[in-house]
Amino acid sequence: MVTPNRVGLTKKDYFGSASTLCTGCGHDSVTLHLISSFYEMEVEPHQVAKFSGIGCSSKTPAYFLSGSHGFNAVHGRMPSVATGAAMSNRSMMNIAVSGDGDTASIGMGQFVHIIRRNVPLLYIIENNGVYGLTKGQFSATSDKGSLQKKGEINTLESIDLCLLALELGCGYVGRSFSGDAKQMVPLIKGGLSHKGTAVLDVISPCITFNNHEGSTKSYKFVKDHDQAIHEIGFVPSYTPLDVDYDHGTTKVIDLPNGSHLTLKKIDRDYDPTNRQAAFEVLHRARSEGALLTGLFYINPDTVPFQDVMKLAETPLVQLSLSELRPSKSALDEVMESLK
Amino acid sequence: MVTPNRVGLTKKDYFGSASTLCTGCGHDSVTLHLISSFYEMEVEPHQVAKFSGIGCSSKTPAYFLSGSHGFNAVHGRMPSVATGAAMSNRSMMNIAVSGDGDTASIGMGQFVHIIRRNVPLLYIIENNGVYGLTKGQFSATSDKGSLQKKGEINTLESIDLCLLALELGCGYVGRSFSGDAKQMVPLIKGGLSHKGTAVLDVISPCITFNNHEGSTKSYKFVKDHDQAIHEIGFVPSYTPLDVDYDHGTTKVIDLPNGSHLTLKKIDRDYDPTNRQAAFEVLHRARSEGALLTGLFYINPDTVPFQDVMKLAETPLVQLSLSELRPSKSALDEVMESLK
Amino acid sequence: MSVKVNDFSIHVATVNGSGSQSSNNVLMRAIFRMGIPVSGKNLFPSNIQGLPTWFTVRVSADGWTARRVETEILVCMNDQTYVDDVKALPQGAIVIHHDHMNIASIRNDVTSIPVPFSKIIAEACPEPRLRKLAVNMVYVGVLAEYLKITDEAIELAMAQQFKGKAKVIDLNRAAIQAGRAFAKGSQSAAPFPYKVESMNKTQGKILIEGNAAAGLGSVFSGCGFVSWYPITPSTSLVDYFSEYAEKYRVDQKTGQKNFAVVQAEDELAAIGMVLGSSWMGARAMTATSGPGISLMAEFAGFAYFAEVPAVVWDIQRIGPSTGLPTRTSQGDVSFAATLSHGDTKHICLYPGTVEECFTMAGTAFDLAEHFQTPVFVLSDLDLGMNFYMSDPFKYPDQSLNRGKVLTDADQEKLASSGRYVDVDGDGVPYRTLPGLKDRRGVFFTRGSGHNAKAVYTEKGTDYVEQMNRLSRKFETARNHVPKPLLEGSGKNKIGFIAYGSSHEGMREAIHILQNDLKVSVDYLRVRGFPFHQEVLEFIQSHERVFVVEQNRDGQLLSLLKNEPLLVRELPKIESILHYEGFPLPASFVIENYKRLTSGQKSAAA
Amino acid sequence: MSVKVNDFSIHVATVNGSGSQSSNNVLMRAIFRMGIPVSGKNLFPSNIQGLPTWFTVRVSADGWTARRVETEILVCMNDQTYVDDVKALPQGAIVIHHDHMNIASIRNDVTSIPVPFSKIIAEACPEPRLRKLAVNMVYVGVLAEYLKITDEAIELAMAQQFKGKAKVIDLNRAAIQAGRAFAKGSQSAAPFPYKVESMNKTQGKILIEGNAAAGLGSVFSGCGFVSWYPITPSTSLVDYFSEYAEKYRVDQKTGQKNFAVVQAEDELAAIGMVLGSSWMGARAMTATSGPGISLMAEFAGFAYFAEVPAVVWDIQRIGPSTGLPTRTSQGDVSFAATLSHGDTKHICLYPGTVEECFTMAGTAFDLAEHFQTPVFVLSDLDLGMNFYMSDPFKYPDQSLNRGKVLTDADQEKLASSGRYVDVDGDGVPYRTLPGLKDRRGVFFTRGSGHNAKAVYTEKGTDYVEQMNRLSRKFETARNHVPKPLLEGSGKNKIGFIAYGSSHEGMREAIHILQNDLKVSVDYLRVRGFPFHQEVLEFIQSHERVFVVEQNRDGQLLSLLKNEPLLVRELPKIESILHYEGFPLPASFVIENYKRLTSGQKSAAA
Ligand SMILES: Cc1ncc(C[n+]2csc(CCOP(=O)(O)OP(=O)(O)O)c2C)c(N)n1
Ligand SMILES: Cc1ncc(C[n+]2csc(CCOP(=O)(O)OP(=O)(O)O)c2C)c(N)n1
Ligand code: SF4
Ligand code: SF4
Ligand SMILES: [Mg+2]
Ligand SMILES: [Mg+2]
Repeated sequence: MVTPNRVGLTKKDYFGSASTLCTGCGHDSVTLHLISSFYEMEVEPHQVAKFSGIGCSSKTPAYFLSGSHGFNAVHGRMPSVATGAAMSNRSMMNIAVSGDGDTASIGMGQFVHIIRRNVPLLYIIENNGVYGLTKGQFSATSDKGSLQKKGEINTLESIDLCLLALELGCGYVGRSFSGDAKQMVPLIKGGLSHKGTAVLDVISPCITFNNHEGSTKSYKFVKDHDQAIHEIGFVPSYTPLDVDYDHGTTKVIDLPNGSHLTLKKIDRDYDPTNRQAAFEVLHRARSEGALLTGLFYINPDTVPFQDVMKLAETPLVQLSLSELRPSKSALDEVMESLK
Repeated sequence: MVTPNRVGLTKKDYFGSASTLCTGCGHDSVTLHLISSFYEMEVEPHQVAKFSGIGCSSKTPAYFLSGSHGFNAVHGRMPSVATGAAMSNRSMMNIAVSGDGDTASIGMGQFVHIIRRNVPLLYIIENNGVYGLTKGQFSATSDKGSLQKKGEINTLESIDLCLLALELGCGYVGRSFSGDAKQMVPLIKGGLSHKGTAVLDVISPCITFNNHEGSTKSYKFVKDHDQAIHEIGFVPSYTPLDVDYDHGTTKVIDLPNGSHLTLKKIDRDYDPTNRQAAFEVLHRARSEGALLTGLFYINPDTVPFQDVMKLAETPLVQLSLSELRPSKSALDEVMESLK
Repeated sequence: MSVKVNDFSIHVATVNGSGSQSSNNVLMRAIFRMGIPVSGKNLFPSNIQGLPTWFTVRVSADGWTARRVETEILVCMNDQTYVDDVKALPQGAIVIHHDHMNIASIRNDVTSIPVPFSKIIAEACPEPRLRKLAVNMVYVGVLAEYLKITDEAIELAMAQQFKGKAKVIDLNRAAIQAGRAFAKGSQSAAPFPYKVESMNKTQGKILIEGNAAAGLGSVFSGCGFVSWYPITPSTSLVDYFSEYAEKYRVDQKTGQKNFAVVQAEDELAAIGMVLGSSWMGARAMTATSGPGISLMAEFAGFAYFAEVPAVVWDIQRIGPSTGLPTRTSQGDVSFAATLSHGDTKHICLYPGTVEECFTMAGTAFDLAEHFQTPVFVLSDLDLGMNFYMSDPFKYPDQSLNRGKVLTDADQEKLASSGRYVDVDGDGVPYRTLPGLKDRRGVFFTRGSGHNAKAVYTEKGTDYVEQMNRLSRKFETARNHVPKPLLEGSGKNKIGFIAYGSSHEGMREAIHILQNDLKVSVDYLRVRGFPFHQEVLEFIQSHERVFVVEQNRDGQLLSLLKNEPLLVRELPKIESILHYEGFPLPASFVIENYKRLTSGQKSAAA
Repeated sequence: MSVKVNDFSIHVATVNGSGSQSSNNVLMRAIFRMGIPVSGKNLFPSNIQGLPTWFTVRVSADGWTARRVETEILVCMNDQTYVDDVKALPQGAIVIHHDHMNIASIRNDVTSIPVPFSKIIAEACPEPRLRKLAVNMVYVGVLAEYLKITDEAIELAMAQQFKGKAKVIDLNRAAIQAGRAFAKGSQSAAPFPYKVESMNKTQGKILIEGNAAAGLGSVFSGCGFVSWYPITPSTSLVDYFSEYAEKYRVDQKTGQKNFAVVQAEDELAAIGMVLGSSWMGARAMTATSGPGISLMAEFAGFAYFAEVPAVVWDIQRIGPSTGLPTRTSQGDVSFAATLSHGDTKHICLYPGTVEECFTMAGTAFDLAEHFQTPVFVLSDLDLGMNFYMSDPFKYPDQSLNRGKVLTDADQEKLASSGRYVDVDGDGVPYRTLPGLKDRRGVFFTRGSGHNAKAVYTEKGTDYVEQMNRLSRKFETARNHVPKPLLEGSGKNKIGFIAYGSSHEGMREAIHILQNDLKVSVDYLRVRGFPFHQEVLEFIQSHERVFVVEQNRDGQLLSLLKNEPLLVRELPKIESILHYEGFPLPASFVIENYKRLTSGQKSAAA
């Protein structure tokens, strides 16, 4: 906490304002993991832009990195804001926090399209299967058959945001549990290091409205059912890779910023660079009602939207008037052509 | 044309007003296939409700079944209108026609959610890879690398609406080509017979803005690349099934209204009731750039939204005041409880 | 100091999510059960747990239920806010508080009654995990003892609040009794300066929130389809609709419902579903608040132009944007009235009482179907989510006005008319529903240009014809919306205009003006837009008019300014605007009246 | 009959998608190239091919470019519409038409000139598949011959239209020459009653559409980010932006762009991207039309309340709803001004000329950044998509007004100020941009309640403080928006107010009033909202004021009615409303002026 990292900041420098969420809310754990990740990655807060929509989950960005500018948008429309921001200043590291309501219901259209554009940001869904802030209605990620606090049964199929992201060509897709710091922190760091849109679906229980018996998003249910597909680790660029990795059991993935993800086998062999395999595993898990966590898919060669759009290296916001405004002769030329 | 069907209507009775689309537009062929399908299925037009959004494609419902009420909604929001309508009068047969812009861009959120709710209707996307009515911008279904008329290259990945529908649990997913009456008519009939949401992605070339060399949605490209996965036929309930089907090469699927789909093998074995297989085949085709058509998936046991919601058998719109308004004693009881 | 009976306010400051809602309801209902008029205002945060929340119980023998700014008794349960809460008190107020709070260090002109809440509850409630909730019942007990609220009344209130759950009641009873015991033991020689005494003024009355009344009213006016997207403070309207419909509109044998409530993916979808349903012929509605109204803008214009009925309840909260989601406002009045691009105008209703929430649920459907257009019912957080006393609602035994709908039986009209023809000269055309066999009556509904026969057109003359008919239709609606209600002789020189939840504050303000300031004024409560003839006449016939609103920009007045009959009347109209997010108190109206008239008086002097 | 020189209109009726756009442009430009003022109005359908379309070329030596209702020469190329087209003609008009059309059977008070178009083009154009397009060039040739348009002018026009593509030019030249040849051969003894004669009135002038000017203006005012969703009639604005930016804002060496144009998935996303970009510190804009404005409502309120700049061009078309997408309107004026729920007010600009489309592109950014708020630029289909003659645009050499932005260098201000503090007393706070190192200036942008320090709050007093500051800020903006422009001495009794694309019609109407009706009036063109001081003064200082608008409900007037300074002035203001979707002709203003003043005169007589 008090040890400064190599950019001279202590963990406290990564805090935000005090949380106003319910004591025990999963979202507050995610906040802690984010703080650890940024601190350990030694990111300077002013180089980070935070984005969110509306909901308890979307309040999260207020609770970490008070040294970063944040944009708390309207409900479900944060991806567009983040897109505009990312295009205008490509030097920022972008972190977005949303909820399952904010993403899978009102935000579905924008979620799909930010993935399609591959805008570089880590998009975390704090997924609790309900609308917390409006007091516990089912969300679109609530599993069929899951019970509401008052006893009502969810009768609709849930949307699996990881499968959806995969289907849309997302180059970094993972799932975790707010209670699992060990898994979440490397997943966050990997996502922040990714060049395009990284989607992290985090089961983050709502202690007030969805933590009862019969809910498939309660702490108990998740703890009982969570199956990690591998043990994930993050090795920063300045730390030499351990040469002793057993390549039979540990996969190393190189990230664009020189850091690495290490994936240690648990029960099965899993290659997260094989998109087809990711589909298979996730579809099977879904049909069996299993809850898998880990990094399902990564495509380190992804091309971010700014490059697709052939944007200059210099962030747009740093261009001077003389760069932005063409010369007088240019205008004269246009005028001539209109005569 | 002049032969009346068994409900006493000639094909002309299924016409709509004259099309105002460009001569040669794929959408007008879809119109013809719809007319044939309704005529051959012997549906009475007043039992049909038509829905669409905005676009050249969304004009289609004006061009068939002038004896049916139609609702030409705002851009991208037709699914919600159809949902409200379907819930209020479950006796209608619902046909929706949209475009790739109307569905995959502005309409993405509602498209996802109508499928999730499994509202009974046949949802046809007249997919031309461009915004026809606004003069040819790329749509979200335009393939990466496809050329615009003016030479611009599409740099973003396309969204495959069939894969998306499958992922969302859609119980009837097919693709066809506007020029292929033989395949489209049974696919339409099957979709109209289906109990839940049926999605039919129809490549329907825009002759004016996307029919040039380099486009992957031109007539020529589609004709050159179209690979049917089976030969599909529709057998109405009143026609006895041919007993001579070779069960090795022809699959018969029973539809809820007593009719049947027959699927005759072409090159490969394909079981459209196997969802996992559908994913695999479509993903493979996508990565190979192949254009498959046919019925990819069908789940005849799907539960329509009205049943999920435990709606009365009698359509809501047919209920009388005495059924809709509880008795005086009910109000008295409520008042008593509030004292 | 004499003892004040049945006329004081209690302000309870607690922490959100600590269960104080139940305690406050029990307190309020117990007083109500003693026959004393009471009202409760809940000031809660946009948060689920931890932020400050306040509840004000106003006891008023005379039946005044508006919010009062002054508090006689403050209960401090919240460490975060008690300093500010105490600072805001009038002199002489009583503070009942946790014993660790040092009130004297803040002020010494108030009476401090420290209560060892933690100790009391530890003794009264054996189970530690329940104490956090039950502790709030201790202050109910303390107050009950001081104020002489009877055990019987408390029992009745608890039975209702906890729906007869014996275990819960036992637990809470113990806490209340412990509070009572403490108060009994510590009571000083001087009598407590406030108390309640049984009366019979609540006999037969009900206590209900506006959203419950609206949900109930919709169930009883044949609403078949509801779609909505959750948003504070409208959510409870749909919850109540579901609750009552599940009880009274489900087939006992089959379990099948004759209604559907669909939680939409957002507000664009909610209004879209409503339009689809109304178009099919069902009575359909949605409920939302400001952000939802913004999102419904495009479809609202569609419904106006294509003439599709819809009922939209807007339970207003403070905007712009997300604003203060748990504070009340009348900030959507002008926006809703002309919602959507292009020239549009919408019928709006402004319920001002819980009873009107009930009746206008039906009126809204009648108007929407009769005029084939969206109707916006503008309630607000104050009216929708706070408890009001009311006479029981009357059973609506008139039949529904389903409007001009032609069926296959209407041969003649089908032959002669067309979807958008002004057959009757009132601007209101005839519509048909899907399922109609007669092709002469089958049409295509579109938001693009259409002529009187519902055929697509881009002709300017057709467009002008339709737009002018829509104006005529709107003019027809003027005298179909609920009339304004007048209080006063109507012959005074000064007139007040207000609407919606301002009513309770206004009633009281008028009373104070009349009785304390000896100023006779008339008060007209507007209940609908377009403005009824009588609204215009009221303004014309008064020398000075104050329009009281709960928004910054004087939105209703801005609508009035568009009335051709009023162009010469505007100089005499002034706004009184209250927009800090709390319900309108009478005192605000009085202060502003004084401010606005004082210059005048001195000028006249 | 004498020959009328340089003063007549040609109305060409064709089929949409038949390529007539090029022919019409060549016709118009050729006349322009002869130094004669000319304007073109394109009336096209909401369809790609097959529906009727009309193009009107007005030739006016005096430089009147407004739409005229009367036509001297009609070209009938469309079988569907020629009967109606001919019926609508004034007596004595000339009809050039396909020889299979029987004009005499419709009217015999017009001159029929049958042309065997099919035969001519079959001969002139060897390739059958090109004939459909090229046939339209034949009428250009016929007209050129009759009207004496020089070959040289035609060549210049073609070179420009077809960007020098020799093959295309050859083909079209052949068609034109064939038309000329036919006309030469069939010319009757009597001279053709209309002709053009070279002048020098277009010397140095340009011909441009408003959308091209706006796109160009945005390129030259440092716009870095554009997001939009295609919608007629705004699409071409973004197309032009892209075209010019691709030419002048791409690094020649690397091919990298210093701007981004993102086609959004819908208008909600478009405005969201713009806000994200502006918040980051870029100049960002979107362009849309009515339905898009409706969809932007929620974010517009966010931007107002959280104070994020944005530029939104609304190229208005006819609403409500989808309406008539290819007809012009000023129907979003009041909706845009208060877009979003809650109390909101937005700065609006009303460009009235193509030059203003260019300059206001920059003004909009300056105002949006200076006031940290969305700015709506309300153009319309007429101004945006039709060609206007203009002086070449002046290079904008002043620097950009980026507003009050603090950087790490502004130590003092960062220490003393706060995001929403009214440091300067003008209601305009200081903002910072992401990337700032100094934590004192780092803040969180939200649409929920915030205090002066940008901290989340639900306090009523904080809310009121912020809302009142926003009102003050808006009041400050009043005299920063472009001043209105006065034509006339300003001392007349009668004043006209108009704005936007009404300008051309108004100019001409004022001229007619002055010269033909001998009525002296003043004309004030309003260019922004909030209304500049001078707008209010103009109304105060005139005895009678007519507000001319292109909408049904008198929307600008409804905004004027909210001006406290005008409450006593309203009785003297009247609306003149044109809303059939075609550009405003001077004659409409004159007729309505006569109608509105005739009663008065007779009353006075
Ligand atoms: C346009 C709009 N509609 C509705 C709301 C009300 N609302 C606030 S948060 C929320 C749902 C939040 O759910 P989720 O994103 O899952 O977040 P959680 O609170 O569960 O973390 C809703 C419906 C709103 N703020 N804006
Ligand atoms: C809210 C809104 N935005 C934009 C438009 C303009 N618009 C009309 S149709 C269309 C795209 C249609 O594309 P698609 O659905 O693919 O239909 P197509 O014309 O290609 O058949 C657009 C953007 C609109 N009508 N409404
Ligand atoms: S309501 Fe649920 S999601 Fe919201 S803060 Fe409380 S526990 Fe977290
Ligand atoms: S523009 Fe394209 S989609 Fe539209 S009608 Fe023409 S061919 Fe069809
Ligand atoms: Mg949630
Ligand atoms: Mg398309």
